[in-house]
Amino acid sequence: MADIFPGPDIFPAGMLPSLVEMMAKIIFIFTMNMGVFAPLLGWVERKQSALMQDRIGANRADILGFTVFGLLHTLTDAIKLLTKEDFIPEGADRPLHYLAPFIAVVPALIAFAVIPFGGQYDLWGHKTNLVIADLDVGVLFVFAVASISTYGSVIAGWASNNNWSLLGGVRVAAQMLSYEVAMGLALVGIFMVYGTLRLTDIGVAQENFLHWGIFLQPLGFILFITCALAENKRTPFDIPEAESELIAGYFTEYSGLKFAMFWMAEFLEMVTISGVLVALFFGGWQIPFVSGAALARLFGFLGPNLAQVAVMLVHVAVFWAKILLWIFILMLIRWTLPRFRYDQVMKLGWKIILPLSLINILVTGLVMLLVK
Amino acid sequence: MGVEVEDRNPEAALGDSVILSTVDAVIGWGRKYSFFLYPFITACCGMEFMSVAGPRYDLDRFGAALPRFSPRQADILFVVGTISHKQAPILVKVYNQMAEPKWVFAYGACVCSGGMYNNYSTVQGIDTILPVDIYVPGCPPRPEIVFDGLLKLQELVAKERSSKWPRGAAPYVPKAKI
Amino acid sequence: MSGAYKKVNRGVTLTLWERLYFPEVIRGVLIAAGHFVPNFVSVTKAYFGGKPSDRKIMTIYYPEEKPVLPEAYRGKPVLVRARDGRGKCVACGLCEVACPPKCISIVGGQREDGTRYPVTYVLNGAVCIFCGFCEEACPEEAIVMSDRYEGLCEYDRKPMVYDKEALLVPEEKLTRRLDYIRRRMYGKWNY
Amino acid sequence: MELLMFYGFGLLALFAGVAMILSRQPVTSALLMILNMFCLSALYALLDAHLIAVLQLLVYAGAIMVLVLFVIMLLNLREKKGIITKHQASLQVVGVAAFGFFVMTVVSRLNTAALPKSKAASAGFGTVEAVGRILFTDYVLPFEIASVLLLAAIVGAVMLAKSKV
Repeated sequence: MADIFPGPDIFPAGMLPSLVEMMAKIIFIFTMNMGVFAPLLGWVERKQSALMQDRIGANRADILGFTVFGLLHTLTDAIKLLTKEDFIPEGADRPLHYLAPFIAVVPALIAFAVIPFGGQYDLWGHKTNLVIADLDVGVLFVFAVASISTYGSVIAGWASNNNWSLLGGVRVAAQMLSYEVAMGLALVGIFMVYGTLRLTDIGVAQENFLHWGIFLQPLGFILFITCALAENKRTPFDIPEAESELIAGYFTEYSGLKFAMFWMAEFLEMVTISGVLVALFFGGWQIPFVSGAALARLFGFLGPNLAQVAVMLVHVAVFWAKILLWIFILMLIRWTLPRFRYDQVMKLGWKIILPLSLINILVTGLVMLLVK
Repeated sequence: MGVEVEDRNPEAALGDSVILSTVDAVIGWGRKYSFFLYPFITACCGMEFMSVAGPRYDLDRFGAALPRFSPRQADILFVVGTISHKQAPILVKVYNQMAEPKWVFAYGACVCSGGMYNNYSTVQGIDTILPVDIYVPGCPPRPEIVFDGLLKLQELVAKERSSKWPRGAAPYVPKAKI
Repeated sequence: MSGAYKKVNRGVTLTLWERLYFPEVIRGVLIAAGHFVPNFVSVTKAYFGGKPSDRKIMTIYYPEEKPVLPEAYRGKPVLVRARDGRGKCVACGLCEVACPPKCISIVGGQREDGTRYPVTYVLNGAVCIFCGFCEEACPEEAIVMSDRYEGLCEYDRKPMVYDKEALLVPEEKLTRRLDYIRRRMYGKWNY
Repeated sequence: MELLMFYGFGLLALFAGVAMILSRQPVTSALLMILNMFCLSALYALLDAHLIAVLQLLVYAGAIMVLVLFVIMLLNLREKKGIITKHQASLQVVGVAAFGFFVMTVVSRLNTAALPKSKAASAGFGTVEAVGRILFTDYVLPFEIASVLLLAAIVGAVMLAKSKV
C-alpha cells in the first residue's frame, strides 16, 4: 500500500500519472463488475440454463419490438425490484437488516483489487501495472476479504428475526469456515511451485504455456475449484439457501432492492472466483504459446508506445475472455449438479478435501526436492 | 383523485410508433416482464403447471420463471389446485406476507370457483378470500390457456397506475391462528 | 443379527470409479454442455435470418405460433346453431345431468310448432372442467367441444358465465369436431 | 495523508471498542469487535506489515469472530439475567475505578519513560518472505512449540467431541 499512499510529501514527482492510472484502473474494474457483469450474468444464467434444458428462455421483453435476445429482461427485473416494496419484518434488527446486503456486495468488489487483469507495460515512459493493488500477500488478501463477505449472509440471517434465516446464516458460517481452511491449503501447492504469493508474479511466471497452474497443480486446481464453488454458495453447495429446506435461507425476509443486492453479490463473487482461477491456474492474461514480446513485435509497425497499448488491450481482452469461459463452466456446473446434503458438504470439506490438500502439499514438496 | 381518464393512450393513437413514457408506463413495462412467481401448489394442477414451466411451453419466455419460495420476493401468487377451508388461512397468510405490488393468478377451475368440489370442505373460488387478478378455467387448464391468461395479466399490469398500490391485506381474516 | 431379512441389491452399489465422483461430475457437465452447444448454434442461426425450423428447441413461441391441436382437443363447449338459424338444443337436460361439476343449467320451453328449445341455457365457464361429458350425453349433437381456448380467461368471474347467445356457434364452423364425433365417438359406442 | 489515516482508523477502532463494551446486544457487540479488528488491520497495513494485516483479517475478523457469532446466534442471548443484573450498579462503580487506576498508572509511566525512537522499516519489511525467514530461523523453537500446543488442543477437542471411542 506504500504505492497508493505515498507518504506526507504531497504531489511528489510522477504522482499525477500514477493517480490517473490508479483512478482509471479502479473505474475500469468497477464498470466491468457492476456495469457489465452484474446485469449480464443474470441474463447469462437465464439463457444458459434455458438452452441447457432445451428451452428458449426469457425473450419477450421488447422496446419497439426489439427483444435483443431477451437482454431487456435484466432491465425489467431491475425496474421491478427497484419499485418493489422494501420490507422489514417485525422484530428485526433494523440497522443490521439494512447493512447486511452491503456487507455482502462490497467484499466481492474489493477482492478484485489484487487480481491482475494485464501485465506490466511501458507507456510513454510510465510503467503501468494492470492491477489496482499489487500486494505482496495477494492471494491471502482475497481469502481475507472472502471471509469478511461471510458476515453479510450471517448478519442477514440473524437480523431477519426468522428461524429459517437464522438457520441459513448458521449454515453459511459453518460452510465458509470449513471451506476456507481447505481452500487455503489447496493453494499452498501453487505458492510452493511459483515461490510467491504476489499474483502479478504468478501471472508473469505463467508466460510459458506448460507452466500454467493447471498443469503444475492439477489436484490443487480440482480442490480449489470445489472450495470456490462452496464459497460462492451456488447450487451444488447452496445449503445456506436450500429452497426445499430453508425457503430461501438467509435472505428469506429480503425483498426488492436488498434482495437484488444479495443476488448481485452472488454474481460478483462468481466473477471474482473466475478471476482468481484465471490468475492462478489459467495463465492470467497470457496467451498460450504467444509471449508478450512476440505480440509486441507483431504490433511493431505501430511504433513502440502504440504497440504496447495494443499488447495491453489484447492481454486485457484475453483475461476477460478467460473469465467469461470460466463463468460459463461454473454455470454449467451449477445447472447440472444437484444439491448436496448438509452432512455431505461437511464430510466433503473436512474428510476429503482437507486431507487431499495436505497430501498435495506433501507430494508437491517431494517433487520439487527431486527436481532440484 | 378525480375521475380517472382511462385509455387515452397517445401511443396507441400514433400507432405504437413512438414511446411517450410516463413513469407508470415504464414501471408497468418492467413489472410486466418480470414476474417472480410463488407457486402455491396443492393439487393435481401442479402437474400441468410443471408442463407449463417445462421446455415445451416454457414460462420463462415471459420472464415469469424464477420461482421464489419466499413470499417476500414473489410478485405473483400462482394458486394452483383445490383450496380447502383448512388450507385457506395458510393461503391468506402467504398472500399477506407478499411484498407489494402483488398479483394473484387463479389457476384452474377449483381455484376459480370450487369447480367439481361444490361441497362443505372446499373454498368456492378464492375470490371469496383474496383479490384475484386473473381467472384461468380448466381442469387443469391447458398450457395455452395459461399463457393466454398470463398475457392478459401482463396487459393489466402494463396499464396499472401506481395509485393502485399498496393494495393492503386480504379482506378475509382467518379465525384460526396459524 | 439373525438373517431375518434379505438384502436386496437394487443396482445402487457404485463402482470405485463412480464413487470417486469427480469423473461423474465431468460426465454430467459434458452432457449438459452437449445440450447447450447445439441449441445455442441452432437458436443463433434461426435468429439471424434462418428459418424457424432451424431451431432445434421444441418450445412453442405461443402467442406468435399456435400449437397444432389434435381433433380430440376439448376447448370451450359451444351450442351448435343449425343451418336454419335455430339452435339444435331441445332442452332435454341430459348434459345438465351428465356434467360432473354441474356447471350447466337449462330452463326448457316449447315453440308454437311443438319443438322444444332452451329458454335459458347457462354454462358457468369458471366451473366447467372441459371433460366433454355433455357432448357425449347430447343426443342431438347440440353441444360440442370447440377448439377454442383463447379468451377464456377473465379479470372477473361474472363474464365467465356464458348465456345462450355467447354459446351459440354456427354449424359450419364446427364441421371438424362434428365429423370427429360421428367417426370416433359414435363408432366407439356402436350407435 | 498517512497520519490522517492513522488518526481516522485509530479513532474508529477506539469508538468501536467503547461501543462494543456499551452495547447491550451481544450480536452488535460482536460486529463492533469485527470493526475494531478491521481498523487494527488497517493500522498494520499503514505500518507496512501487510502479512500481519491480512492475517488479522483472515484469522481474527474472519474465522474466529464467525465462530463467536455462531455461538451467540445459536444461544440467542438477548436479555441478560442473574447475578450481573442484580449487582449492576456496584459492578459498574468497581469497573470504572479499576479502569481509572489502570489509565492513571499507564499515563504516569508514559510521562516518565522516554519512548524509544521508531526505526525506519527495512526494505522488504513485513512481506511474507521476511516474516517466514524470521519464523523459521530465530523463532523456530517457539513456532514449533506453538504448533505442538495447537495440535494437542485439536486432539483434545476431537476427543471431547467424540461420543464413543
